[in-house]
Amino acid sequence: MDIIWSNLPFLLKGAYYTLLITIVSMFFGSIIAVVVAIARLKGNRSIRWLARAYVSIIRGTPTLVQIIIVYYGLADYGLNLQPLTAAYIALSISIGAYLSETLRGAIQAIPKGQYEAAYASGMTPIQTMKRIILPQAIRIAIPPAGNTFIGMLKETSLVSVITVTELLRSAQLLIAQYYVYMPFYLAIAVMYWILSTGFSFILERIERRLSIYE
Amino acid sequence: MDIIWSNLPFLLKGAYYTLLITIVSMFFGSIIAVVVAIARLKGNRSIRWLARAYVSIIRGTPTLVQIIIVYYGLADYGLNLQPLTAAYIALSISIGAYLSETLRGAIQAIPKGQYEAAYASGMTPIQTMKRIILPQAIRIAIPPAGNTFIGMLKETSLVSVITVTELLRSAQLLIAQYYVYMPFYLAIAVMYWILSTGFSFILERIERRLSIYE
Amino acid sequence: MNKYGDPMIKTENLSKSFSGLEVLKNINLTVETGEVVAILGPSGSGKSTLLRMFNGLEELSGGRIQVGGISVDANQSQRERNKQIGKIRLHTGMVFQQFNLYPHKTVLQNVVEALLIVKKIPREKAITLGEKLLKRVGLLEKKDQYPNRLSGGQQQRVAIARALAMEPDLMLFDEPTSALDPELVDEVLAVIKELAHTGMTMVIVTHEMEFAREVADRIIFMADGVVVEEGTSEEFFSRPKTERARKFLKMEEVIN
Amino acid sequence: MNKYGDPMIKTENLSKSFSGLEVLKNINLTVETGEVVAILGPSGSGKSTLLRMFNGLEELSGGRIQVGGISVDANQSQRERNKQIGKIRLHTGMVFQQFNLYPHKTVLQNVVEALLIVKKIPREKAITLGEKLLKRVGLLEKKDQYPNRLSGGQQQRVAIARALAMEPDLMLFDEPTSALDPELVDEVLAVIKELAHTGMTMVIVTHEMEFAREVADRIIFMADGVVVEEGTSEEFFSRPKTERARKFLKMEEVIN
Amino acid sequence: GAKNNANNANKDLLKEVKDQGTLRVGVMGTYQPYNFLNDKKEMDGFDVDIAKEVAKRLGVKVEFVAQEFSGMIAGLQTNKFDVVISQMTITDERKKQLDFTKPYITNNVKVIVQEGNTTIKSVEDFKGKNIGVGLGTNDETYLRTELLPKVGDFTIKTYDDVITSLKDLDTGRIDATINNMYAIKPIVEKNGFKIKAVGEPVKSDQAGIAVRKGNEKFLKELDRILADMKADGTYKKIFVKWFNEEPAE
Ligand SMILES: Nc1ncnc2c1ncn2[C@@H]1O[C@H](COP(=O)(O)OP(=O)(O)OP(=O)(O)O)[C@@H](O)[C@H]1O
Ligand SMILES: Nc1ncnc2c1ncn2[C@@H]1O[C@H](COP(=O)(O)OP(=O)(O)OP(=O)(O)O)[C@@H](O)[C@H]1O
Ligand SMILES: [Mg+2]
Ligand SMILES: [Mg+2]
Repeated sequence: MDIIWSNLPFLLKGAYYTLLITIVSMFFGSIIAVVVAIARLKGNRSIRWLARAYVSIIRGTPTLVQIIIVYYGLADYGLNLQPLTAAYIALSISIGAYLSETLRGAIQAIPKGQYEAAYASGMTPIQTMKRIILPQAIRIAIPPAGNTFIGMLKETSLVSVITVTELLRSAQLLIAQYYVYMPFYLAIAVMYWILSTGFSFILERIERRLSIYE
Repeated sequence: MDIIWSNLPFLLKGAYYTLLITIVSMFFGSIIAVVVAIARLKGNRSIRWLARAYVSIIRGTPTLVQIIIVYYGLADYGLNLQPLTAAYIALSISIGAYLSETLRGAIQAIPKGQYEAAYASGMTPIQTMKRIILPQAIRIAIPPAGNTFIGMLKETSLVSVITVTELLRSAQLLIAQYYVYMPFYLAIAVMYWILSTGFSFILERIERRLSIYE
Repeated sequence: MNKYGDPMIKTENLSKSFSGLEVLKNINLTVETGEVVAILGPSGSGKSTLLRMFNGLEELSGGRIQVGGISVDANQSQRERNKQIGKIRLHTGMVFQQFNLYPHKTVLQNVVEALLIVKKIPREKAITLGEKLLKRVGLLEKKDQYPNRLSGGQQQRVAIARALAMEPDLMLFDEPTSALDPELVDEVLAVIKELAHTGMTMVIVTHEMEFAREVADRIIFMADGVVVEEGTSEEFFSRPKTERARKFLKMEEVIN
Repeated sequence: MNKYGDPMIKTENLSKSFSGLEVLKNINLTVETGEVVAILGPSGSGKSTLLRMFNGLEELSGGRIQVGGISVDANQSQRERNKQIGKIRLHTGMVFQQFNLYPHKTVLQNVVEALLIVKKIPREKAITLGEKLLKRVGLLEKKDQYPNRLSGGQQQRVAIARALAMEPDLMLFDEPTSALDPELVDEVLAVIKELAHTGMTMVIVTHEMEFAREVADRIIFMADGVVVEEGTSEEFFSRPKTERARKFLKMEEVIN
Repeated sequence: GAKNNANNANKDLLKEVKDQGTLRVGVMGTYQPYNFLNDKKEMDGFDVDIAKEVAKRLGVKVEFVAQEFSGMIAGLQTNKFDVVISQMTITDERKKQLDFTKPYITNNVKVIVQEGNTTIKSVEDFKGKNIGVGLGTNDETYLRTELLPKVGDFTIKTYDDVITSLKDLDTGRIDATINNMYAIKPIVEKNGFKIKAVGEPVKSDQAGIAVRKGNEKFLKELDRILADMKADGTYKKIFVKWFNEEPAE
């Protein structure tokens, strides 16, 4: 236990990066998801195809490889991103693909009558989407999105490959130094669990808030 | 390109392990998911609590740590598992937690009237669950489960930490040999993508098959 | 004793509350074997709740109920009650307002499912019986369809066949036609009328006054969780005894 | 020219197919300004489809339609048609069988939504108007409730208030009462009758014969995608001209 | 960890290995020229040749377990393999958990910078810079626990492999790295990185064969074998084969 306490600040710094990266990528990923989900459902043929390809490629390839391509691959073309920036970009793109599928399902679950009522009252397709469909779809999408967000929390550990010392990497560094692994792995397991539980809790609050009309 | 072709058999062997581990864990994970989902919905208070704790802990902590605990941690108690066995166990437990949530949502989506019709005809709760509710719930759960399965395909890469040379690890070994990384990372990205697309395709077929009644 | 033999249903001080709200208050009634009873009353009066208590789909909060000689009361242990309810369900069939067909099974599978797994009848025998029943409700040619391909009236007739398959002594109907388009209603009413002629005991919750008048031997009129008035169909419709029933009948007239 | 001024709706050889199936065939009809028209006919005859074409919820397959002087025809480009339909919708209100209220908005928000974002009326003015309309349909005290807390009849009245909020010249109703329990029906019918007295042009698809007879100036009777008979309400119900209409009226009688 | 060591104390690992007839060796497999997969997809390299020779002299076969460095200690302690021969540097901290043989190689660690860099000449110039280092290596521990307090704040970036750290140095995302000269030579040649080593060695790391604690007899036997190899010239042959130079005395 002692080595955990004495190294706690080091681990907490790792946890800080884990949280920071998760939140930033969640934010941008959600924006991407809305755009892509609508593109897939309402776009013209080539836009739909593009959105499909994006989802298929991103979901189909490991996030680790995506991170490496953004960080090292783009460097070959002169785009020298900072590690954190590269992490935000790669993970936003990744989360965007997963969330867009969730959101697409939710949008499709909204009855046709909702569109018809809005159109009949003179709203344009864009107004209808923004004011009537999306608010209801987001409500439906929250529980499955929770799975995605919590998964993302742990996928951030992949960014250690581009030198970001997040929570898992901090543990690995300490293990290499002290040559004992269980206490450190258990310690970060607890920290991840606290973060996940915190996330779930917040998501449930939001869900309940958005459910007042049910 | 040449170094990819000449090393293809090696990469394919890695892909074989990736696929093997994914399929085995999917299988056992699905069984766990059914049991846990029903336990959470229909169990008595302490069973429900247990199922909740399982889901919360497994979803809340990194799969990597779970793998390490199964492989190294259990060894401390004299249970010396083979790497593949440990991989199957750890990943089945992990996938079981995620899938059980998906399935729970699906079971809750089945209208109360389906239970009532079955009970009214004299079926026991177990018969009702098995013959009436689950078949419908599984149909509903397939699209979100697809996300989980495809995610799992890539999470198998974590088992390289316990000496299983799956796809990602094969690439890393080749990178260490040839001192170039991009071609290998791109090659495995393509292979993962083919595997994911294959999975999605099969899942869609199953979904369509189960949807004949709609 | 009466002309029908032992009563099929008998309730004693039956009551039911939903989290504090008392929706059935001291119900005492009897349904004789072979009788066709219609339960009428305004929305929210407790008709569905009462019907659902006859086969244990709602737990009772107080009193006693006896169906086909098997009794359930509020003083039994949960376990004991469940056992009794299980027995009651074996000889009671129910037809729901929303049909509640199993969407993943074909029409024939819907009908034979309980035969196979509750009664454990051999598959072939079950199928023969199932087809006979589908023929009776005029849907034999639809036997391999899935329910969602059928019209509402057809679905409701399948639901009736499904309930009949278990050869129940008692059939319960909860507004069997109110989810139907007007033009599908008479398909279903015709089947129920035919059943009435076979001497089966039936309890029907309905809003179709004409139909109740025609098919029911006796009317039970409920309001606010109590039985306000009971009587033969003839009596009730031509000479309602209570003010409440008169008001109800007048209102219904305006709507139809 | 006629006593009403320019017609509100005029169709010329209007036709509609769903992937090959022709459900409307060469419809030619006129609805005058201020007239109340009921469309009757058996299930599947194309009533809803026709109604939905009046405000562009269904694309036309052939022919021409003119609503309030704005015309849409099959020869226009998609773009041009959409522009015209957009204009038609600005002065047409529709009330759906399934209400289609926005569940995430309160009753008042449902009513004022389109005022705010389509007509871009200032919030305060919109709220004043919305409250006035809710009062008119007797639901002012429910203004801050969410729709799922309301009974079916209440929801339908909110849907009417929502359609009225845009101050339409034409109101379209698709079976406005058939999703309602019998006891909720008259709430809604009362509101529609009141509207009829104000001289608003209305087209109503309905199965309520009594109501159609009472409220409609004229009846359009459809079967199999064509208008079989047209006439004043009085004529149609007492002296139907066609065999088909006589059969239809008789059948309805049996059911009700 | 600790409980496990106690269990093993009363077993004779030497006898166990001989009974099994195989020596199970943990190696990273991603560290050319020390240990890596060759064209035939077999483990190869300096460490691997040493291990093969040790096994031969023990009279047993050799089996290599490719283990990521982050799981190396866990693998050894939980008996997934018998020894680690994978450039594991002997440190006091590690000696608390493991036993090491006498060193079988000494590596010089130097500061490496971009070719045009003139500001960094030694570790003393690291203050305020971004410094790259391999994950799990004791170089990282050295930078963080020894150098950082001495020369003042600099940022440590950890890499999973040597290539990516040199790549980042080449692109300028880090200012310097410290690394084992033997390890980087082939990578620099292959990728054409424009980088150079500067100054005197930062430190000399000695790697030994790592064994679970409590196996004195086994450890002694390994020490004896290593001494024999050095004495009869086998060691020198292996060294020259991989590094093209004679081992320093
Ligand atoms: N599960 C429940 N929880 C709480 N209250 C309930 C529940 N089921 C029914 N109720 C209430 O019990 C009362 C009686 O309901 P019931 O469904 O028996 O009425 P009903 O006579 O069948 O009405 P309707 O003609 O509208 O079907 C109503 O006030 C209803 O709101
Ligand atoms: N979206 C659609 N795709 C294919 N066929 C359709 C579609 N909508 C309606 N139809 C068909 O068009 C015909 C007319 O349908 P419509 O809904 O207009 O009938 P209706 O007269 O309103 O009947 P009801 O009284 O049952 O509402 C029916 O045969 C129906 O199956
Ligand atoms: Mg009811
Ligand atoms: Mg219709």
